[in-house]
Amino acid sequence: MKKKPTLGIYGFTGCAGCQLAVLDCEDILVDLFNYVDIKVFYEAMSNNEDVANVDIALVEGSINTNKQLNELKEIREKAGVLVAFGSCANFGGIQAMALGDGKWEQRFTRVYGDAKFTVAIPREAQPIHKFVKVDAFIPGCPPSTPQMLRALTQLLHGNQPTYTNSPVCLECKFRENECLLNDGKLCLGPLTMGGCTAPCPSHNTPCIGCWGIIDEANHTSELKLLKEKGFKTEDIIQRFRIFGGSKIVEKVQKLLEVE
Amino acid sequence: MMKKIVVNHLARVEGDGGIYVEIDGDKIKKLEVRIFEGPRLIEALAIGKLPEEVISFTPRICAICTVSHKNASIRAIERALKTNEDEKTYYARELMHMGEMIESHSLHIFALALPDYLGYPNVIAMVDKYADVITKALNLKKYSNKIMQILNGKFIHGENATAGGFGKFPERSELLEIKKEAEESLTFMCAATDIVGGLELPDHLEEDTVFVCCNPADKKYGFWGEELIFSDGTVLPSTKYKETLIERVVPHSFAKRSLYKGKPFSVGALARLNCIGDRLKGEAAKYFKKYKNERWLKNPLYNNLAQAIEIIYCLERIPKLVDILLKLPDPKFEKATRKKGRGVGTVEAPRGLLVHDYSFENGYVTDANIITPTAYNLDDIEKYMANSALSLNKAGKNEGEIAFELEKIARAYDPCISCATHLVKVVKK
Amino acid sequence: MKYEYQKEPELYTPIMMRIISKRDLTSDVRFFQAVPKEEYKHLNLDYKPGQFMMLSVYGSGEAPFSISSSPTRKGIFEFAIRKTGKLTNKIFELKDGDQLGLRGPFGNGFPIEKMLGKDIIIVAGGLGAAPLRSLLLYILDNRELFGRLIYLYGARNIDDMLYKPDFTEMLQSDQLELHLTVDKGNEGYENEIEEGLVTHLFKYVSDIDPKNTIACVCGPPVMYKSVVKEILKYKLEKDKILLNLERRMKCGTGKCGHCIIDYRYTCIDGPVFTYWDVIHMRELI
Amino acid sequence: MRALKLSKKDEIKLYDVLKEFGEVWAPVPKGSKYVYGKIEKKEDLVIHEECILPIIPVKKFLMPPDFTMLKFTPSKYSIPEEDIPTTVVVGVPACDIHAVNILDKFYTTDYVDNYYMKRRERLIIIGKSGTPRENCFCHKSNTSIVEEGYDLFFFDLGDYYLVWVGSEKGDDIVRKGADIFSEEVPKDVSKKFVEFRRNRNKSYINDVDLEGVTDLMELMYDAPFWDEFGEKCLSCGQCTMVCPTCTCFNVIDDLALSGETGERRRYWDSCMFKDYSLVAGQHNFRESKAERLKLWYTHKLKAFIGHFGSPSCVGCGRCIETCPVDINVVTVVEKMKG
Ligand SMILES: Cc1cc2nc3c(=O)[nH]c(=O)nc-3n(C[C@H](O)[C@H](O)[C@H](O)COP(=O)(O)OP(=O)(O)OC[C@H]3O[C@@H](n4cnc5c(N)ncnc54)[C@H](O)[C@@H]3O)c2cc1C
Ligand code: SF4
Ligand code: SF4
Ligand code: SF4
Repeated sequence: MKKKPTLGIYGFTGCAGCQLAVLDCEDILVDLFNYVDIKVFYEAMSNNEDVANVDIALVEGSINTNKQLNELKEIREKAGVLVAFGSCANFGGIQAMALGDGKWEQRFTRVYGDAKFTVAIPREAQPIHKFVKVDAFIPGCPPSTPQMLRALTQLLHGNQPTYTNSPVCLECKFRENECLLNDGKLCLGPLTMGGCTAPCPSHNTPCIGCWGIIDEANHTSELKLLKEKGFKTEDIIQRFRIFGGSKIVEKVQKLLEVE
Repeated sequence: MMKKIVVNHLARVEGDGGIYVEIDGDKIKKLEVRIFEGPRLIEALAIGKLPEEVISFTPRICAICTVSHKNASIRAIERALKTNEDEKTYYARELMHMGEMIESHSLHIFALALPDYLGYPNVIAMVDKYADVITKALNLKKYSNKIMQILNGKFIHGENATAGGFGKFPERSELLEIKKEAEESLTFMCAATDIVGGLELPDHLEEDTVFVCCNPADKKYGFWGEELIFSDGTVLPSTKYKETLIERVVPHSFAKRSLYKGKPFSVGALARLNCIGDRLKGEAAKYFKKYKNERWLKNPLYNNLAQAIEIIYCLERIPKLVDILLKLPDPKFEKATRKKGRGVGTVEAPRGLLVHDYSFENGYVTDANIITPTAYNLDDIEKYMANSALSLNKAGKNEGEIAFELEKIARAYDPCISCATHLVKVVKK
Repeated sequence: MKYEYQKEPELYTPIMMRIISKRDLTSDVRFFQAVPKEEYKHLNLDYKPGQFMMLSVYGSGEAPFSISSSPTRKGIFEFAIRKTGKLTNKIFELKDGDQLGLRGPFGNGFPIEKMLGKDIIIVAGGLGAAPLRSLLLYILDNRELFGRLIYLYGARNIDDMLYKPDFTEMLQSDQLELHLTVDKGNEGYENEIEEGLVTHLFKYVSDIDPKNTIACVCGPPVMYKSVVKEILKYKLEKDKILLNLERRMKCGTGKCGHCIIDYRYTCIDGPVFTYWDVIHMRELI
Repeated sequence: MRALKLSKKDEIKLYDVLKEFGEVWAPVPKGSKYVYGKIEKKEDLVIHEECILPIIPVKKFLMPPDFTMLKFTPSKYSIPEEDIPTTVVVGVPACDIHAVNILDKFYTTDYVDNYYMKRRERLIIIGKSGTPRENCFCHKSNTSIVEEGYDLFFFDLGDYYLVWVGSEKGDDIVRKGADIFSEEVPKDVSKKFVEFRRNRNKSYINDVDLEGVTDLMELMYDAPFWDEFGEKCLSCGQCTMVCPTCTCFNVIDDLALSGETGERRRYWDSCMFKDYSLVAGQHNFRESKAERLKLWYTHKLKAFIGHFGSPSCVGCGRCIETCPVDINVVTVVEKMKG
């Protein structure tokens, strides 16, 4: 019999939703455990190896402490293919929404006072690619089941996962929704990587961008459009930032320059 | 002889944590549940945001309690900005909450805790021997995910529910499907409750404690209310959470702990059943009567059984909710009438009392406080762990065996580590 | 509307071939020989030089590849494939005997009928030597049907030159006038291979009869403009300059849209276009 | 071609007749718009007075947004067995029928696309001429009248519909519904019909001038306004999704977890996306948004004439209604005309 591919699922700072999304694949969960040799998956099993030598490592969460950083480096060393799994790992997630504003210490003090850390030195949230080479990424907050299974299957069979380089609007139109932008709502669909099947606009609620910013996002034009619709510049930029993480930092700079 | 027990990674819990214990003879020198999750500073990030933004991102605190966070933040914001809650909206939110309760409890019972008691490393390893139970349990979990998907848009982190109502109410056909499956799942869940009820639970850790949960209106069972109810009989308005559940800072630790009258307390399914379980009706009441005993008040390991009974409660409640929803017309979206004010939203997350508390000025958040159940439970978790470690040590158990039992306690509480935004426990070496 | 269906082989359903041999041409280009499996032997898979096929690898997708073999050597399909991404990585993992899906042939190919009796100039750059090899072999196998044969080939460097042993051997042949060059570094091959861009080889091309000559060009996108400029110096008629182009393709049948240029589909109306087309259609080169 | 009468009082019986032929689909409201939805009760089959242009046009029946084109194992690719129901779409406006005619040509030229053919053969189109909407400009794109491509076509002439029979299938329907489709067309029908047409022609609001746009496309190819549009474009791809004559697709392979089987999916793509013309080695033939917009407008206003004799814009106005930043046939033509 062919050797089973080995898999490690690691979680850093985040909501653990990406790991949970794996457990949410109820239909194939048993198959998954049978087909793959899962070495690490803290959320689901107790016989874990600390950091294991694996063919594929799925890394969830952003890096928020130096302890995590060291562990990430070890995971990198021991992984064949390292995958940034979900929005936090990919661009920092919501905890990175204020990245680059220089006020992290201030926020930290607000929540934790002046106490000192000793076991782990906290740091501002960063996506994993800031520290190690990432071979593939699966976007999503959390990744949708079909998208995740597709990517995982591709990885397990030695393929690069196909990544959706089209905005949410594509799937929004597949689902025959009226465009919320035209309805005066602050929808981030055009700026956001697709693959989620547009659940939010399909429920009349605007996309908030949780899948992360798509390569070609035209923030300048969307900002202008939303201003015409009566939104305030600060509000729009704030919204861009909530799920923009590390990807929006430079763009915001440019947007503000134009303003 | 000095024993050191270190569990580097707490497994089968949500988030990244560990346990560190030093036992010296009959004394615990140090016992810490450590949380390695980095600080996310969600409350600080909430400042300056608009209500709908807070409702979108605070549920990202935790994937498994996402709906509870959503409902808590919505309740807080609607109270702060004086939005009326329409009847249909109210019940749809309740239905959505049930989805999360079942999902979280079933995941916890079947996939995370049961392997402990039956001696397996994970749920999948149990498949050979317990194929039927596992298949049905996975179906139940899938079903509960479907409820959340239909009501909230996605299983995890949906955006459909927000302050003022829903983007889209479920279709009739979807509701009927939800109802049908609830009725079908009930038999399985009753049988499964007997499996959980039949497990032998060790008594070496037992000690009395206080339980607290939300007090639903009209003496009903339920998952939210404007009051807190304690197992000692006290009832208080939930806005008084701060004065009652006093937060304190532990030296060398960033875990803000809370004490009730100077003592640790527990929240969660067991707390709810201990405080308001006598309000249950139907099958849930039958099972509650069948299994409730004195030890429930002092042994957290009964939490799993309490969760099982709560799933029965939900499965019985869902068809009724569906019937109500089918009768009500889709309401218009309710607009907030104020831009300023403070509101506290208390709900029962699967793991217990969850508080969201926001203040607004000009429509933007000026202050935010979120306290999660795991933060409330932490002192009690450590208390029971200390009891357990001491008695097991006395009984001559080795480090590995003690560690396993301690992990079991942690898992009984189903701690949700990413949830515990306050919880960055730091240990000096 | 008449409801007439496309006959067998169905347009989008690949048939299966087996790899019978492979060898490395350069560090990232590999040469494959494949034959259709027995059950497909009855199908007519005739093709023309310049046509391409859609190759599929199990579970890894499909992409267009020029046929590098000549129809004169029947039964075996040859491809020269560069490893550049998802599908081609997988193709490189294939071993002898492994299966490969195939659809086609597609595209117009070179207009052989119009080329008969003519002098032919072939200009290849890089991987462009793959489709042009088909034409080259075809002409060599039917040598008497064509006039002069001039072949200019430029690669980035010595290691990137496709079919290098074949070409260096052909340098001795009296069947064609062959000139090779590399952009940089011809150490060890100073006698056979020049240094400089492929356009620089035109200095060897003389005594061209513009009425009776056809030029065929294939190479990377950046190469066409400069090569065409050189060819135009010989006063060739615009429809006698043939360019084999590349575009993104998903179907090969003019339906997926990706290869469209103005109103023409590269997969149907191309990949061989004339310089006349270039003048009339924007975006071609 | 035959014309019959369907009295409005019999309209309610139409559903039962059509149901005999397959699933009945018609515009149903969704938010402030319409979509083609499956009709389950006869009361839900509403024939509207004005032209209804559902968000996604008839093409969704002929080429679904996302479907499995092949199943495969390591040694065989095969077309999945699928049961495609016969679908009767009711209330299709003339422009959309023109679009179907264009699709018919497109999918059968050079090669026949069997996936299309299978669905086309099972599609019954019941057209309806209605009052033009704000953005309609089919009177300018020569698509306001349709001569072929439908099975039945309805005109609202007051208390009855005049029903043209356009195909054998259409004929089968009127025979089946003999008790509601009457051969006895009122005497004044021609007068009423002419009146209807005249009123309809007068009620257009959008008066975009398409005169000479084909040549203008060529002349204005390098005009700077394309870059202005490029800067505005959100690349959301909505225009291509809603346009009844956009057909581009992508193909992707999915394996089952075990790796033992898999399927090849085909789903709509858009030329507004960056990867559309990207090839190996990262060379992109249409790097900028302006280049991609030009491609689309070339295709809508010019290129198809070369291929099929008419442009591929049928004047439905969907792009006008949909594009959030107002890049559409009208604004582009206005720019071209200076
Ligand atoms: C007519 C024609 C003939 C070709 N002949 C050859 C040949 O003989 N040898 C060779 O090595 N390559 C040839 N190519 C290029 C070859 O198709 C690409 O190298 C190949 O598609 C890369 O696929 P990939 O999955 O490995 O790369 P990725 O970059 O992962 O590509 C992903 C997808 O993009 C599309 N794509 C990417 N590049 C191209 C491209 N250049 N052309 C069309 N679609 C592309 C494909 O649909 C592919 O499935 C030819 C292309 C065309 C159009
Ligand atoms: S609603 Fe949002 S996602 Fe949908 S098309 Fe409009 S902008 Fe795009
Ligand atoms: S917020 Fe946007 S990206 Fe996230 S799931 Fe909703 S539609 Fe998709
Ligand atoms: S280009 Fe616009 S108006 Fe013309 S057919 Fe397409 S969507 Fe309709």
